[in-house]
Amino acid sequence: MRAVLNTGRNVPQGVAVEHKGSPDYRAAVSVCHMNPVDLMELGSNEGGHVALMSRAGSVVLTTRVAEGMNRGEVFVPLGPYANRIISAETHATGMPDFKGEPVDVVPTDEPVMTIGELMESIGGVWYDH
Amino acid sequence: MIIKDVVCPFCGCLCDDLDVEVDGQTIIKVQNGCTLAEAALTGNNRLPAPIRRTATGWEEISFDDAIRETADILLAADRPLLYGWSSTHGEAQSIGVHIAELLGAVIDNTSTVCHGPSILAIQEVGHPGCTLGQVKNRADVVVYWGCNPTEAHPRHMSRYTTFATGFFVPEAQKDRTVIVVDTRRTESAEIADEFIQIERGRDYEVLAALRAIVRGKGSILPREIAGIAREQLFRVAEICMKAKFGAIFFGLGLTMSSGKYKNVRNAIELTDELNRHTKFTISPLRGHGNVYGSNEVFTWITGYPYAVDFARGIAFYNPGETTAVDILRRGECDAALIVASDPGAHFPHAAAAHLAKIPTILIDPHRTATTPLCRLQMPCTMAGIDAEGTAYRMDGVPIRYKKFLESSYPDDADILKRIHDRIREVQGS
Amino acid sequence: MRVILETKQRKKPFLPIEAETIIPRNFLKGPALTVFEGNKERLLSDLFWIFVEGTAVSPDKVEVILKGDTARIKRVGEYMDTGTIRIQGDIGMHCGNFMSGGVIEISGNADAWLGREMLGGSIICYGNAGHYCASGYRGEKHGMKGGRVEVMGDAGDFCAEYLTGGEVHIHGSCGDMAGVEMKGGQLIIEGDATRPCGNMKDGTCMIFGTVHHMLPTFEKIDTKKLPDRDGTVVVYKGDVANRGKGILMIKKPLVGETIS
Amino acid sequence: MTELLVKNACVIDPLNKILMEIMDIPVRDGRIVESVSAGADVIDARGCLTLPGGIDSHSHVCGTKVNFGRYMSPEDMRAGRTARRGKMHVTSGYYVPTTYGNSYRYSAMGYTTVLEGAMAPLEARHTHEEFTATPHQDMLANTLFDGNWAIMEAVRAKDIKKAAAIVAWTLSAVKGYSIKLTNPGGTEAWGWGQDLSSIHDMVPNFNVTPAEIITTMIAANELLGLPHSVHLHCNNLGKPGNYRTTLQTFDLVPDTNNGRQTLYATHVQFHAYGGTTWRDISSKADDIARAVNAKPQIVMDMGQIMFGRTMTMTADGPMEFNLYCLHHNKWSNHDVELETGSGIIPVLYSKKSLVNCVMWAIGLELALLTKNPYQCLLETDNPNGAPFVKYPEIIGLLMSKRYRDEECATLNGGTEQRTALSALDREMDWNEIAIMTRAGQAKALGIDAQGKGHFRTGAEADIAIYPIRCRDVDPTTEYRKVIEGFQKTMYTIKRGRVVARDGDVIVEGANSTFWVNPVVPDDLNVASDPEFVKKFEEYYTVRMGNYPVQDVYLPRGKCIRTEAAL
Repeated sequence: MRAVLNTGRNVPQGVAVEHKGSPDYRAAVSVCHMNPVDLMELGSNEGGHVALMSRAGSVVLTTRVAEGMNRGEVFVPLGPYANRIISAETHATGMPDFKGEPVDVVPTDEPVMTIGELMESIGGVWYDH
Repeated sequence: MIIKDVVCPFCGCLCDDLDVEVDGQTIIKVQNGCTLAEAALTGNNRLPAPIRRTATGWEEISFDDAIRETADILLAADRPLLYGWSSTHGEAQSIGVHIAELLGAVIDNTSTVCHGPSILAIQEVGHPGCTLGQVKNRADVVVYWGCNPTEAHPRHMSRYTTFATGFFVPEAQKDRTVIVVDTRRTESAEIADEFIQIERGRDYEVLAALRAIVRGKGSILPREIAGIAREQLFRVAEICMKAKFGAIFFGLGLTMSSGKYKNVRNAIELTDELNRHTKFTISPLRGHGNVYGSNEVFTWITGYPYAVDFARGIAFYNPGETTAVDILRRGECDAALIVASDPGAHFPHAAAAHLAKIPTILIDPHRTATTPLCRLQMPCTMAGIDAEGTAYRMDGVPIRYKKFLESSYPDDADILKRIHDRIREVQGS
Repeated sequence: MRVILETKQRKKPFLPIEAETIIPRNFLKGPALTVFEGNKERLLSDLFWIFVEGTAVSPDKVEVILKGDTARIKRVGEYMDTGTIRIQGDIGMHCGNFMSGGVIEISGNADAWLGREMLGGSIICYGNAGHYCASGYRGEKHGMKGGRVEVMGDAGDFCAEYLTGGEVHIHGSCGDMAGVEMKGGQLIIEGDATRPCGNMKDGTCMIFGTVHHMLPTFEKIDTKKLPDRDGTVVVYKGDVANRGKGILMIKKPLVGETIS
Repeated sequence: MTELLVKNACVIDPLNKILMEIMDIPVRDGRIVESVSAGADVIDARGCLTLPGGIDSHSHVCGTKVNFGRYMSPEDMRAGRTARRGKMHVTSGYYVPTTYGNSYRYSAMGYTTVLEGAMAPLEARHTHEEFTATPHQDMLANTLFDGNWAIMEAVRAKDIKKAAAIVAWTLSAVKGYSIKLTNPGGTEAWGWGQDLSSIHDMVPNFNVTPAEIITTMIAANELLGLPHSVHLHCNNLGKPGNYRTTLQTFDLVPDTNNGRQTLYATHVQFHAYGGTTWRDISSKADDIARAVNAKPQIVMDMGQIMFGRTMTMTADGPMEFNLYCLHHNKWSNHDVELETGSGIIPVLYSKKSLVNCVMWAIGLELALLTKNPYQCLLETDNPNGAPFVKYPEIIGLLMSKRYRDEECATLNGGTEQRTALSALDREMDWNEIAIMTRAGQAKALGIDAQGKGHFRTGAEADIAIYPIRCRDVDPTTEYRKVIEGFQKTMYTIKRGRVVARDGDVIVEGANSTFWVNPVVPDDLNVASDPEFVKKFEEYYTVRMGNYPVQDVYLPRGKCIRTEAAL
């Protein structure tokens, strides 16, 4: 399904943002909020995984139904998962296209990566104490 | 023991009426704060000591070694990037600017991925704004454009606008008309008197249309603009022109959508037009606790609110060239110092990936998504909890964070001062 | 006199180079100039192989040729008033800014702010131009004031922002908001454009490709036939959200889409 | 123990009646003393003009409004850039320089004390932070009370004691120095987008008039015995025909303080316009000067404009919006809840504009027509009229009729009929200039008692040595030399330490902030008045506990305690 990506803050993300190692941060930001009809047409159901693909990359997220969501739009809270599919192009204004990025939404049963795996995929070395 | 009037360090509202119950060095209860405040104040799993990456993993090192290594890395670089600054206090920020000046580095704060475009717009047409108390006491029309305060600034409506009783607005909900403009029916839209659903990325056209209506040129407008019927725009323009005191608040819906700062510029020019009819103000909903503080500190020292490049010995400013995301995307910087922010989580991965390729130092109390990308991290105090200092609210009002816990961690201003002195000493200046 | 500068291999090839000293006039006194690599000052000879052929009495006879990996060399031709610069590859940002005379030819692509705040002279770029082509600086009331910028390929967003005078001719398409805040001069776009000429106060803009998301605040005043162009153009006056007196001519208004 | 001896200086010290005497100035530990030991460092002034450190009694250099002026004009920041050099940090900005830019340029001109023209109490912390980043001048802050709700209620109740108590609490809370009224009442009316057109108009919802606010605040000021008088920016700034408002305001001013003036009227040039519209605007400097000559209890400053680009920034929100409607340039506005407002807009004063030429002439006329130089000080309301770096040119204009005539020749033709400048041939002498740039300010601000603005024994050793030999220079003809001489000192000494030499600052600075703590009897302390606290907590968006500026913001604060006559 072709959709437009919107990212931004929400309360679960805000609550967990100071504890990035915690599971509830991962739960809060690795979610793709979708319109219920879109989700149904995708043949997936809430809690199922979808892969979002854009010009910048692809990421696997857990789906969740959001009432006010328009059709053809998806909302992912700002965080490492959303930033995997946002391009660094800033139109010479310094601000990347955090909203309005066209994405392909495909149901999948791939696992959702941990933040450690995400960071290690771009050259990081996870530290846990 | 209850400490009264604590200042919450989390978001731009900088609520300063929190009561925090403390037992010894642990926080038991936070009253009057929103859920974000409680999370920000109570979380406490900080790094025990500075850590450095080794060939096989990580090792703990002393602050002295970490500081010396940081200074040496930054001195050896030809184009170091100093990024972040928004969740710490003014004193640390000004030392950071002086470090950048010594090194000939590029320094930028988190406005670059938040309200940087609003600053660009203000630099083109100015900023007719006011402090939040003016809105609380007078506003009978409040417009939330492209923002969702219930999620990002939970107490904004109850402390300053929709539900706040003011001197001239005794019954808030009856006397205030709330208009929400967003691409989707957000929680904030539920409580609005008027909800305008706008097509994504077309704010510029709608704001231009409103300006034309307020100038009396509405007749040339087509029937529908960006999915909004012309009649609704006429009605909203009428409400605004008849207001006694109107206040527009805008968020990342304007700054992040296509057109970026031009959307904000059009919103400001709409406010200018409305000021010819009645009193109207416009204010950005700044995200971080002290991002406005970093803009103020950068401005009085270098002249520019963010994205300042000292490479040529003078302060040079050009968002799109000297902003952190662009410098990382082009791979220009050969060392980075990240303070009080998390580009690992909040930058596009193509930009964040460059941090892993160069020696990056992180000064942050928690383990964050930038930790894996950096070579060395130093934990420090948290402004507003065990460190005091100046923070600037989203409307520019300076408030001082309270320090209500003792801490074994050094203040990030002390760490930065030692780095600064070490650099000066090596440079022999 | 012809000066050929060929880039040398660099230890850190991604560092930007600021080379505002590379203007024809400076080479009259010989090539002992300095440029900045990151925050370090370098001799020109550190970064370029320098070949000088012939001599020149006056700067207008000096031709500078840049070869090799020049994509990250910024501010070439700043405040240039005469002479010629030919860039055989791509060129970095701010190429030819504040230029008042002379000619710059770019065979490859140009990065952002090509010809910023130009006063005269001409720039021709055979590849694509980046964002803010022929525009102004942050907070300034005037962008390009004179001279000529011609881009054979496409241009990025905010092309010719604050255009005050002179001529900008984009043969390809423009990104978002071409000609925004225009207050004079002439902008010609052969290809497509999105939301052109917002807040236009004056000057003329002609777009012969397709216009997407035409702004609703332009008043259609005429359709006419241009002498050297086939078909007719629709003429708009705007932007009436401002005190718009600019002229915007569009070749193919997409029915429906442009109106909404 | 540091000792310094400034040898053979040609001293002008008006407060001590010293006029061009060649003498030595012995200094120990930052103070002027009778004599010093042989081991003292020696500076040979080579007979050059030596004055007390310059004092600027009305300048917008620090605070939220000024920083907003920098924040919104990168094009001006780009216009005044200097690199880091020696002890000097990077500076940016021409008409609104960064804090270090202000500090170095003031130091190069020999200025060692500056009063920040307007500080909103709610945002005082910002002003004090910028004071510490303006290291080479001792700073004072004018505290805005023009739209203060609590004050207006006290004024309505005609309760001078209550007004004094509110001023006392606010000044000690925000570490302010003096009372500043900007368009009194008008900034509150601007809360609804309106303005007041006369000092007898009612402020909406508070029904007090500017006249009542001004008289009550003058009375409260004298009751508290503050070192400085009320500092007033009159109503109707910049409106043709506003000289009547100014004269009416001057008539309100009682002569109740024999130590100093009871009203400091600032940038009076902007308030001395005749005519009814921009087309027939004319100079009323002679009426204003005649009123001031007749009222020793009034001191004013010129508010001189100079041609070129600058930035107007003032707490007078409505005036700046009117300017915006004229100029269509970028306009900023920042109302401060329950207290005041502010507005910012860049302007260009052009010789082609008849209005600007008349404004330029009015400033000079005011100075030349005021008999006593202590009553008309040299200021440009920096940066509103012009950046302070243009003070030397104004000195040149005041000292040389020829320079004035040369400038008048280049102005808009119509200036002759609208002003009387060309008819005035008074030429100020060195002593009068010394009064108008330091001695007058010291007396008006009441900081001569703090050892500022003179060389009496025990005074602070702020010394400016200019490369001018008064006897060899005829300022009436060689005004170029005068201007160059005043632009760059040979030495600027602050508290006994050489801070700047030949225009370059050579040390890291350490300035102090003067603030006033008016002591009032306990029954008048508003902090313990439940009514005041209740209203504060209800209508402000900041808790009363978080409002006061903590001492940490004044590392070298100098507190002046005054006893209220209550």
